[in-house]
Parts: sequence; C-alpha cells; structure tokens
Amino acid sequence: MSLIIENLTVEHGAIRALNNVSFTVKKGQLAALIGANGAGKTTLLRTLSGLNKPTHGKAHWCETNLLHGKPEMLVRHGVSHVSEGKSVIPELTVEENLEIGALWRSNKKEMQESKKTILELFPRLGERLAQRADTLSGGERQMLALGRSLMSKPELLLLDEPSLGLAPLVIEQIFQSIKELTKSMGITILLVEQNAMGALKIADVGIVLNLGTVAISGEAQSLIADPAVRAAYLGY
Amino acid sequence: MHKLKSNNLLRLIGFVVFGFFLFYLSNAIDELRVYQGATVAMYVVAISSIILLTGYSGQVSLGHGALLAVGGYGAALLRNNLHAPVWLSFAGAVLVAALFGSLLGVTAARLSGPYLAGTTLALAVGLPSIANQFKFLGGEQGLIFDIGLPPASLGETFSQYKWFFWIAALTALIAMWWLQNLLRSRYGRTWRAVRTQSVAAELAGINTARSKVLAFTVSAGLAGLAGALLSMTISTVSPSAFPLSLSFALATGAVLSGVTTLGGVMIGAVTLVAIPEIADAFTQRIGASENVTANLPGLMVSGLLIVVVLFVPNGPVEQFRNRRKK
Amino acid sequence: MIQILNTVLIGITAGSIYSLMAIAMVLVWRSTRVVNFAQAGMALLSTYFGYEVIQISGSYWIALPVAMIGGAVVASIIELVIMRLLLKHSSQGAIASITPIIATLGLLGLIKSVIGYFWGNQDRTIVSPLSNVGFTFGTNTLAISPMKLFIIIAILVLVLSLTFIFQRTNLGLALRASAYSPEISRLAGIKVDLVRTIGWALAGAAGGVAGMLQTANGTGTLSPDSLEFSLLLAFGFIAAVIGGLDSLIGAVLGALVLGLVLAFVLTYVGGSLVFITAFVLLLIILLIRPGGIISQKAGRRA
Amino acid sequence: MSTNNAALRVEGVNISFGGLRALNDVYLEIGKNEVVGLIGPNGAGKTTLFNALCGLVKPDSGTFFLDGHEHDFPRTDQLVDLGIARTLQGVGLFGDLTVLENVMIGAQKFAKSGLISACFGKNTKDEKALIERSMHYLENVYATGLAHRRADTLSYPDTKRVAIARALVSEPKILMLDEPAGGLGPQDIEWMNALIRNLTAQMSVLIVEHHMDVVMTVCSKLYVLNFGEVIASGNAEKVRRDPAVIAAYLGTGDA
Amino acid sequence: AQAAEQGVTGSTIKLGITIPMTGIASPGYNKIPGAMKAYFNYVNANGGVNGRKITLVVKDDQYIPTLAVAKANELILKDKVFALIGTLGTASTKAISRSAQLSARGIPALFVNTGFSGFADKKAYPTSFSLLPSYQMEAKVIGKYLDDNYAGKKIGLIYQDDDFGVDALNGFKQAGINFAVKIPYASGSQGVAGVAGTWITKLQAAAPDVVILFGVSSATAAALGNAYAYKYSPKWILGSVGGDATTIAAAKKELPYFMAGAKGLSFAPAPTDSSDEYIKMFMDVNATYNKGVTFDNNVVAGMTSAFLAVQAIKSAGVNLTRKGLIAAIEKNSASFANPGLTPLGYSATSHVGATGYWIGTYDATGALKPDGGKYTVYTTDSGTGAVVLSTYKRPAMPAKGLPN
Ligand SMILES: Nc1ncnc2c1ncn2[C@@H]1O[C@H](COP(=O)(O)OP(=O)(O)OP(=O)(O)O)[C@@H](O)[C@H]1O
Ligand SMILES: Nc1ncnc2c1ncn2[C@@H]1O[C@H](COP(=O)(O)OP(=O)(O)OP(=O)(O)O)[C@@H](O)[C@H]1O
Ligand SMILES: [Mg+2]
Ligand SMILES: [Mg+2]
Repeated sequence: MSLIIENLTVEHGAIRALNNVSFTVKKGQLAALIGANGAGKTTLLRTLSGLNKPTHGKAHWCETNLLHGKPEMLVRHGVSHVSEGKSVIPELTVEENLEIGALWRSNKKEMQESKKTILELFPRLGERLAQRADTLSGGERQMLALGRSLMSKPELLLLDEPSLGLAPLVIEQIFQSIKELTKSMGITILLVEQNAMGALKIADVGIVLNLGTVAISGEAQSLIADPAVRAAYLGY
Repeated sequence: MHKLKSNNLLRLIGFVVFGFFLFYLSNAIDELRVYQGATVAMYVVAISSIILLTGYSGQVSLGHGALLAVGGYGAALLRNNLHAPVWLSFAGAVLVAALFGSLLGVTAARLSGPYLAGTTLALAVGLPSIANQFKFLGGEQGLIFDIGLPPASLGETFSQYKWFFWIAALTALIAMWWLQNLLRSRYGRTWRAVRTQSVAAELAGINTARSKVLAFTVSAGLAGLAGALLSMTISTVSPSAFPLSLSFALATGAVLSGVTTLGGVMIGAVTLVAIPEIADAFTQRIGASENVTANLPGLMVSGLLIVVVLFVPNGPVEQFRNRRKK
Repeated sequence: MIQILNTVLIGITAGSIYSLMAIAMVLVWRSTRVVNFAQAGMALLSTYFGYEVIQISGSYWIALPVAMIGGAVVASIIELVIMRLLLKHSSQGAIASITPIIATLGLLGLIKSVIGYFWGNQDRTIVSPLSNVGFTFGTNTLAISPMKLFIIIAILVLVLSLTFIFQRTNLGLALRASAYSPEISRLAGIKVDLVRTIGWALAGAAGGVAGMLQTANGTGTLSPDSLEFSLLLAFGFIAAVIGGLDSLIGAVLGALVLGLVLAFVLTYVGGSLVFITAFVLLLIILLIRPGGIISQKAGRRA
Repeated sequence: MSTNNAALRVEGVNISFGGLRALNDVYLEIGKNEVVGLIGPNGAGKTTLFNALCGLVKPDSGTFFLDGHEHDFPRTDQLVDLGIARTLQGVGLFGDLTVLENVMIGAQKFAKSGLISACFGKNTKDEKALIERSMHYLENVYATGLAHRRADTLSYPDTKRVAIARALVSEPKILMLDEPAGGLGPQDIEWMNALIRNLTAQMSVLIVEHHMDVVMTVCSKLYVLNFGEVIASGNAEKVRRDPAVIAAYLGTGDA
Repeated sequence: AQAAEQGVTGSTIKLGITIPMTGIASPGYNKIPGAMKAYFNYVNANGGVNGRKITLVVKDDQYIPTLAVAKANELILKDKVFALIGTLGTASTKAISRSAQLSARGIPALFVNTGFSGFADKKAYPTSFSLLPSYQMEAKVIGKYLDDNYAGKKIGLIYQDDDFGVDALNGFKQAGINFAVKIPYASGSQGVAGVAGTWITKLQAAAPDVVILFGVSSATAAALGNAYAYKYSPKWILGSVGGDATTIAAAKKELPYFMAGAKGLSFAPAPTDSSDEYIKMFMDVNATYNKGVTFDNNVVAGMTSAFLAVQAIKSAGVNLTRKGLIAAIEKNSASFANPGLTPLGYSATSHVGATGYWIGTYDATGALKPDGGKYTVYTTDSGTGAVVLSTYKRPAMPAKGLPN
C-alpha cells in the first residue's frame, strides 16, 4: 500500500527529462521532492497524473497503475495533482473553480461539506466566492488551486510548488495544513518544492532529483543534516 | 553582425533570380498555365496579406474578399475615370484599401478573435451589396478594368495573358520583397510580440492598438493590390467576383501556406488554383453519375482542407523544417 | 399602425429564426471554443433526415425529434473524429485562432457534397405542419401565424432549458470548464472528451431543430445549396456575436435586435439595405461593447 | 517625510474593484539609486499598486510624482519613455520570439527606421544598433549564449534572466520587479541578489517579493501593505521587527 | 484543305459551358447543361449535324466571375472547345467575354443566359449572342399590357436592385408606368428571414391594384408565400425569370394554386403545352435522354439553346469555322427552326435573340396558359421602339426535331 515508482523514464522529444527514477512513498507519508530548476520534478508529477506519457518504467499507487490512466480517471482512484503555476480556470468564479474538483462525485451534499472545510482552511477564498478567478492575486490563485484539489478528497496528492508566490506566513500555514492532511486524513503527499528547507522540515522522507535521476533519498531529517544536500539545495 | 546586411541583400538577389526564373517560365509554358500563373501571383499577394494579419498580428479576418473588392473597384475607378496608367491605378488600389483598412482596423484592434471574425464576415457579406446602391460602381455587372494590350514592342505574338502574368508576377515579387523586409524588421517583431503577450509588449513601450491598426492597414493595402490584380485577370470588377467564398478561400490558402510563415505562400496559392482543376479532371476521368460529377470536386477540396488542418496545421514548410531539425 | 405592429412581429419572428442558429453556434463555442461554421451544414443534413422521415411516416412531428437526434449523432461523430484530432494538433499559437474555423469550413463543404451526392442537387420540400396564415385581427391579418408562434415558443423552451443546463447543472459547469481549460478540467476529474462530445451533440440537436423549423417556416425548400441555410449561418453568427458569444440569452437577444433592426430598416428606410445594415449594426454594437451585448467583464491583465 | 528629489513618489492612491477596496490611501516613495521592497500578505494589493504605477489599472484617486514633478499616472506604453521598466509576475516573455528578439522589443525606443525604409531593407544599421545594445544587456545577465534560442524553450531561471535583460535594455531610471525570485532555487536567488545590488549604481529599484532572504539582502527600505493599506514602512531591519508586520505577514516561524 | 478549326474534327464538335452547378445560384439552372446534353445526344444518336456529333464539356463556375473566366479559359485552352454556350449571369458573361478575349480570338459565345440588354451591342460583344429577350423588352411589354388593361390603376413593383431590375425600371419608364410603390431588394436577401414579410406589409400599406414581381424565382416564391400568409391578394404579374412554376411549386405545395390567376410572360411555349410540337418533342427527348429529370422551364431553356445551336451549326455548313458560324447566325437566323414564339433578332447589327413575349395566365396547377387559348405575342426592342403585336410565324419543326 504505497506509491511505488520503478525505473521511470520520460522523454520530451530529444530531451530525457527523467532517467530510470525509482523510489517508494509509504501510504500516509509526506514525501518532499526537491532539486534544482529543470531537474525533472514537474515532469515526474505530470507523468504520475497521466498528463505525460512515459518512455518506460512502472508507477503504482496501491492497486492503480498510474501510467495507464487518463488524469480524469486517476482522480477517481484518489490521485490529485495541483499543477505548477496557479492552475485555476480564470474565466470561472472562485466558487465554480472549487466545485469542478468534486463534480465527478456528483454528490451535492458531499460537495457542500468539502467546500466548507476548504473555506475554513482558506478564509480569503470565502470572501471572493463570486469573483472571477482571474481577479485574484497570485497567492490567492495558489490557494484556490490547492482548494480545488482537496475538493476531490484525494488519497494521493501531487503538489507542484504550492508555496510559489505565497507570503511567508501563509506558507507556514499551508505547510502546517499539508502536514495535518497527511496525519488527520491519511493523505499521502508528494510535495515538489523549491523551498527545500521548508518542505523537508515537514516531510517524512525526502527525494533529491538531479538532472532526471534520483541523487539522494532518505529520511527527511537525515537529508537536512546531510552537508552535501545543505550546500547544494538548502542554500547554506 | 555583418550577417544582417547580407541577409537583406541576399533576399533581394533571391527575388531577382526568382523573377528571371518566372520570366523564363512564362516563355516555356502554354497559355492556360500563363493565365493561371497570373492568378497564382494574385493569390500570393492576397494570402500574404492574411498571413501578415493573422500569423503575425494575431487578428483573424474572414472578410478579406471585401478588402480585395475595395482595391479592385479603386483601381477600376481610377483607370476608367481619371485614365490613370496601370501602375498608378494599382498604387491607388493599395492606398484606397489601406485607408479603408485603417478605419476598419480601429474597430478591429478592440475586438478579440471570434468577434473580429464575425465583424469581418459581416463585412464580406455586406460590402459587395453596396455596389448596387451607387450608379458609379456599375451595379451587378460591375465595371470594366482594362489594362490595355501589351506594348507593341514586345512583338506580335506576345499574348494578353503573358502580359497579365508579367504584370502580376512583377507586382507580386515587389510586394513580397517589401513584405519580407517588413516582417523581418522591427515591425514584424512588434506584431508577433503584441500577438503573444500584449501586456508585456505595452510595458516595452509599444502602443498595442496602434500596432494592430498598422498591421490591418498594411494587410488591407496588400489585399487591395491583390484585388486590383484579380480585377485585371478578369478584366472587370463586379460584386459577385468577391463572394464570401473568396474570403474563405483566402483564409484556406493561408492555412495551406502555414499561417505563421511567409515561406509556404506559393504552396497555398498554387493549391488554390490547381485543386479545382485537378478535381475536375479527376471527376471527368472517372466519368461518374451526375451526383458524383457535381459533388466530387467540392468533396475533394474540402477533404484535402480537413486533412491539412488536422495533420499539417502549421503548413507544409514549417512541417518540413521541424522534420529536418529532428 | 398595423404596419408598425407587423414590422415588429416580422422582426421578432425573423429574430427567432436567427437565434436558432445563433444558439447552436454559442453551444459549440461555449463547450469547445470553436466557431463552428459547419453548423449550417449539420443543420441541413439533419433536416434531410427529417425530410426522409416525413417521406416515410408523413408526420412532421415524428421528423422533428428524429432530426434532433440525427443532428446530435452527426455532431458527436464530427467531434469524435475530427475536432479531437484538431485540438491535439493545433491548440496553441496564431494558428489556433484560425485552423478550427478553416476546419469547420472544410466540413461545411464536405457535408454539402455528401448531401449533394445522396439527395442530388434538386429541391426537396417540407410542408409546414401548422398553418402559415397569419392570425386575423378585425380586418387586419397579423404577421404571426400558428407556425411562427410555435417557433417562438420552441425557442423560448430551448433557450431556457439550455441556459438552465449551463448555469445550474454539473454538466453545464463541466462544459464551461472543459472549454476554458481542458488540462485543468482533466486534473479536476472531468471527462473532458466526453463532455466536449456532449457539447457538440447538444449543438447538433439545436441545429436540427433550427433546420426543421426554418425550412417549414421559410420557402419550404431544401437543397444542398439552400440559400436560406448559408444566410442563416451568416446571420446566426452575426446575431451570436452581437449578443456576446458566451451567452445563450445573449444569442437570442442579439438575434432579436438584429431581426427588429432589419425589419424596421427594410420597411422604413430601404429595401435593399439588408446586408450592409447587418454589418453596420454589428459594428456599432461592438464599438460600444466589444464583447457583445451580454459580455463578461474582462479579467485583470497582470 | 517627502523629499523632493525622489525618483518616484505616489500619494493618496485609492483603488477599488466593485465593493473591494484594493488600495486605501497608499503612499510610496522611491529615492534615487535606492532599492525599495514592497511586501505584504497575498492579496494585500502589491501587484495592484504596481499595475497602477504602470497604467494597467486606473486609480480612483492619487497623485504621481516623477523626479519631483507632478505627472498624470502614465499610460502603459509611455513608461519606457518616462524611464520606467517593469517585469511581470508571470514573466511574460514572447514565447515564439528568440531571446535576442525579446530583448530587442525592449530596446524598441531606440529604433529609428520607419516603415518605408524597413520595406526597402534600409534598416540594417538601425537593426545592428539594436542588436548590439541587446547583446550588451544579455551579457549583463550572463545570457549571451541563449540569444538565438526560442524563448519558450528556456529553463525557468533563464526566462527570468531574459525578462530582466528586456527590462534593462530600455535603460530605465526606475526598475520594477514583480517577484523576481519566485520559483528560483538557492543558487539562482543568490545570483539575482547580486544582480539587483549591482543595478543601484544606475537606477532605483522597486521589488515585490515574498522571499524574505532576498528582501532583506537587497532592500534598503520597505513598505508593508496589508488589506490595501501601508501598515509599516522604513528601514528594512526596523520593519522586520515590527509586531504588526510579524502578525500580518512574516509569522514567527522560519519556514 | 485548310487546318480544321479548334474543337472540330471530321466527326465531332466540342462545345463548352460554364454555369453554376453548385452554389446558391445553382438550383434550377443546374438542369440546363443536362437538358442540352440530352438534346445533343438525341441528335448524335440520329446521325449528328453534318455528320458530326456534338459533345458538351460542363464546368461549374459557382456563379463567380473569377471562376467563370478560369473555367472558360480551361474550356478554350485545355479542352479546346469550338465555342462556348449558355453562360449564365451578366457579370460572368461580361468577364468571360473580356478576359477570355472572345472577340479577339473570334470564339463564339452562343445563347448566353442573361437578359441584360448590353449584349445587344454587337460592337462591344461581336461574338456573343443572347437568347432571352432583354429585361427592358419584358418591362415594355408589361407596360403595354398595363396600359391596355389597367389604365389609371395603382401599380406596385418588387424588383431586384441590380442590373436585372434596373434594366426593367428603364423599360417601365419608357412605357410611361408610374408606380404607387417600388420595393427594391438586394440579390440574395430574399432568403433572409423576415425580408419578404416586409415587402408585403409595404404593399398592404400602399394598396396597389396590380403588383409586378420582377425578381428571381426564389424571390417570387417568397413574395407569394408571404402574401398568402398575410392574406394579401392583389392582381399579380410575374416576370418571366421568376415565374417558373416548377421552382415555385417545389417551394410550396400551396403556391401554384396561389399563382392561379396571376399574369405571366414567356417567349417560348409553356412547358405544359404538349400540343406544341416542339414541347412534345422535348418532352420525349427528356424522357429518354435525361431520365428522372422533371420537365420544366429550365429544361425547355436548355433544349431550346441546344436546338438553336444545332440549327446554327447546320446552317454554317460542312466546312465549319467560328467565323462561318457567327456569319450564319447573323445571316440565316430568320429561317432557324426554334420553339420561340417571337422572331429572332440576330442580324449583322444586333445579337439579341428573342424579341418579345406573350402574356398569359397561370392556372391552378401553376401552368402558364395563353389567354383565350391562343398565344398573343408582342414584340419590341431594347431601345425606344414601340411594342407591337407580332405577326411572326414560327418555322415549322423539322421532322422529328432533327437538323435535316
Ligand atoms: N514540454 C516540454 N518539451 C520539451 N522539454 C521539456 C518540456 N517540459 C519540460 N522539459 C524539459 O525537461 C526537463 C525537466 O523539466 P521539469 O519542468 O520537469 O523540471 P522541474 O524540476 O520541474 O523544474 P522547475 O523547478 O524549474 O519547475 C527540463 O530540461 C525541461 O527543459
Ligand atoms: N480586477 C479585479 N477585480 C476584483 N478584484 C481584484 C481585481 N484585481 C485585484 N483584485 C483583488 O485585489 C486584491 C489585491 O490583489 P493584488 O494582486 O494586488 O495582490 P498582491 O498583493 O499582489 O498579492 P500576491 O502577493 O498574492 O500576488 C486581491 O484580493 C484581489 O482579489
Ligand atoms: Mg517544475
Ligand atoms: Mg501579486
């Protein structure tokens, strides 16, 4: 019962973005995936959610083969991906953006409940429900994207740089909520972050990608302590 | 940085060489092909005008036929009423159409994709019907646009169609040379920039509205020139020479050429001329029933169009370039 | 007085005819962001289906739903076979603004040729199921007949139910979301492909209704090159643009405005100004409201 | 508090969107050759203030001073002529232009050749001058090697370099950067810091940034916005310790 | 012997036609080439003309002058036809004539399908021949009829606002007709929903006693249909172009009934008049060589052109040349057998064919019947000449309608 990735290779034309990547995240764990720009983090998440097609390799979430599904089907198996860069639909209102996350359940009651929970997490969104999403500030959009993803009650959450453009205080809150999500709801999270330190601090395990391959992986705490990691990825 | 200068020069030389090639060609092929060559030259100009507008400036026009009409009528009026020499009536066509285009462009600059498509479509539907409202436009039968016989110095056997072809080809060559230069200059660059990121372009000091209006104006001028050429090849201008289907055909030609580059424009133009003939010939060859003969050409043209759009959306030239890169 | 009244009635019924096509175009636009010029062809083809049903069953009322279903099926097939590929190959850049238009124009030609092949280029006739003779009011005959009344009611029902679907149901939200951003919608669990097909099917059905009603209301003739259908396409699109392409109510509003303005110009200004009036009206409205009568506020720019 | 020779100063700026008060009587001053930071929680109004300065949003009220002289709030396309350049929060490169062309767009104001001379290919000298100028600024951001790549093939940090080069090439007196460090890794952030500090010799800089490392390293003065109001301003160290700022924005943690 | 003329061999003659086979102008007219071919095939099957069989190459010009010129050039330069025949539409005909340099090349354009009076000008179009009487003649004949029967009554007019209608307006002016109401419409606008409705409201407001409908058949259908819907019934006079009962009948089942009592004009015998020997023969030819096609005005028009072409070719002799053909038409047309009930006006100075009309009444089936069972034919010209009762006696049909 875990996320298992084996020898995953993905190519964009001539560029090999991921090269034989393998790692495992146990159910309920929070894994931080870090690495320099262009290391292949986004590519990995997009592949796991069905947006990119792999060249070869395996990836399973519990019984679900992640490499054989379309994104919309994987959502039904509990996999949810918040893509990089404020993935909201600008032309829809904030409320509609939230609701599309739960449409596939076609259960109005559950939808209302999820909405309530999320608005508690991000009260700012509550004040903006009827606004078009493209009137939101950069950070507000990030909150909305995360909120939409949570609407689908995921079991495996793939988060691509959720802290991008968020204020320090909010990052703190979000990391806190992410941590709580793993604990209270039992959600497994694969968290991609440039803010490596922040991510590793809340993570159980850490994986460092470098030029498409796994450079180091292990307990988050031990990564923080690792001088090589500190120098290369944590900035001190 | 020496490259730049030589680029401009090379381009000029290229055009001159191609001109000589066409000259040679005009002597080598039969009269029907020469006539079709003139039509191809007309389409080259018309399609380029759309490529500039859509591929570079990002504005869609489904009513370019109307701009051709403005040019065609402009040329005919100048020639018939003021006895302007041919080159002057062509220049007049460009100016009249450009002026018209700049007025239209002011509205166009405010409109986004489908709204602009709708407006230009309405123009193409509406404009030709004006000809019947004003006597001097000659009504449904239109005006005569007669460029006269080829000069006697070219000899007895020099045919009218060869004369059409020479004029059309030379005009198209000059227009293409100008356009190429323009598109490679900062104007072309600015148009592409405004198309992809209008806010960033504005922040860089570009008046985006003005840039779009300029694109519309230049495009309309070219369309006007094409209109004059078209009128020359049929020796008349009339409303029914500029139907909605002409506008659609031009947009189609632009797609066949690859909307974003001028490189394939010959392909688009030749296809527009050749396909109906090929389809016709094919239909006659298989000698099928009435329902087939009447409908097969249309079917072939439409089918080809869909196939191109689906499988070579960027046009054959771009496709080829990409292939080579890989 | 009766002339004014009748002019108004003519404007309204004409507007209701345009609105049928406008609605179909808006449906496709809203669900896939494609301006569908093949709509007229699809409507024509569905009407031919209806025609065949009338030949067999003799009943317009059986033919109408069959044409609807036929339209939906044709539209779904087109979406499945062509539009999906198109979306895959050319959804970005300058070409994205024009290739779908060209593709649908190609489709229009294709459909016409197919119709020409199967039914020939002769005229066929569909006789109006209800009387076309105007209601009498004292000594005056009004420019509205049972058939026209039926058309207006049919359109009201169509627009209200479609608006309800779009604004109030999950399907509607899914349709809009997939149109604006297929990738994000996929990530949110929406079956985008299916939803887009449904969007086209709805439009195809609406187009089928449009074709059947227009034919019965107009001259009653049907041919691959029916003038009415080409014009219906142009005027329907113009109406949709006037109304604001994103709104069904807007489509109807735009069509009514177009119908009324045309009727008054024709009656009181000049009989041959139809086409140019349509253009000028469109120009004026878009100068005041570049996004049509019912347009959303533009979002922020940075 | 106002100094007359400030490079840029705005006073009493108010903006509302419908019922929402996005900016409320905002005051801001950028001294010559100074790096000023604008910080605050998400949705506080930072980008909105930027937009007002850039003509992308029309303020309901407020006054605008450039070099001590009152001026209308500028239109967007006038900015470069006034000596102001700005980068966008979402980068905003022209994807299908090359890097060099991107920068040349920024250098447009130095172009002289007209439409007609362009048609006849007589613009060579002018183009050459633009290219040289652009290459110079690409060199400044260590991106000469990218000159002929299409902008949409660049890696994320490279796009940021190019965006900055495009802003610099217009030789602004005031540079406005919207989240320049967002999404960058530690090395790139260091590079960005160095670059910004070097700029102060030629110009003033206004930055919106959530990365406190960057803000603290490069800014000499800070303004803190919260719910559209300036809740604190002044010396960076002082602002950082302001309890209101900590409560509204920084938080206690060190995430 | 001299080199054979292009398109002619010892055993064949090739003719070419460009006409809208598809597109909005095609309905109805797209039956013309089929009808021509049918008659040619009939002749071919019976030995041809002077021993030569006639083939017809058909090109679709979609009613677009640009295409018409391109197709005409294909016909002339690639298919190498001997002559063009039956081009439809003023603009296309004019463009072809000029751009394809018909006169310079001496290529005959036989029996173009337009009533535009300009083709009467032989100097401008030395090789073109039109078959239909001009619209101006038609208007003058209607004017004469109104003078005789409705003097002092209020007259209304619906007309297409291009040359088609403008020519007619000139004719009416010459005939001294004043209209109580004139309603122009733009070509094509009759198909726009609501347009025809406004015609009727305008007519109702002006309340003329007689209304002339001078438009194409779809406009005529639209006008009659709306009049029916608004219970408006003046005395109608339907112009010859639009008064095509089969097209209108296809448009609406009620309509032929509604045409009943309306006046109409034609220069050929009614297509329903099987007592006419030509019509009878055409019907038979149509049944064998044009299977499945409804016999109507368009078929008659196509066969009439073909019939005349055969006559002309026959009269040009065995040594067939273009010059010879043109000269033969100019010289001998008076003796050409043809179904037309008016004299053919071809001469060394004019290239207009039929020169007049008979006026009749539509019956309940939509067939135009001569009043009193007898064709009363008026003849006139496109100029200021008077309208007079014709004394023309049509040449008898050659045996079996064959050219020998
Ligand atoms: N669609 C694409 N086409 C071509 N190359 C791509 C594409 N997407 C990514 N790449 C390349 O694949 C590599 C990995 O990119 P990816 O976006 O996965 O990195 P990342 O780790 O997410 O970087 P960042 O931290 O900047 O988001 C890079 O070299 C990138 O240029
Ligand atoms: N056009 C608009 N219509 C309605 N509300 C708007 C509009 N533009 C901005 N807002 C609102 O104004 C507030 C300020 O937005 P702004 O983008 O300036 O925030 P910001 O400080 O840049 O935030 P961030 O750090 O998240 O980018 C936000 O709450 C936003 O929702
Ligand atoms: Mg990434
Ligand atoms: Mg912001």
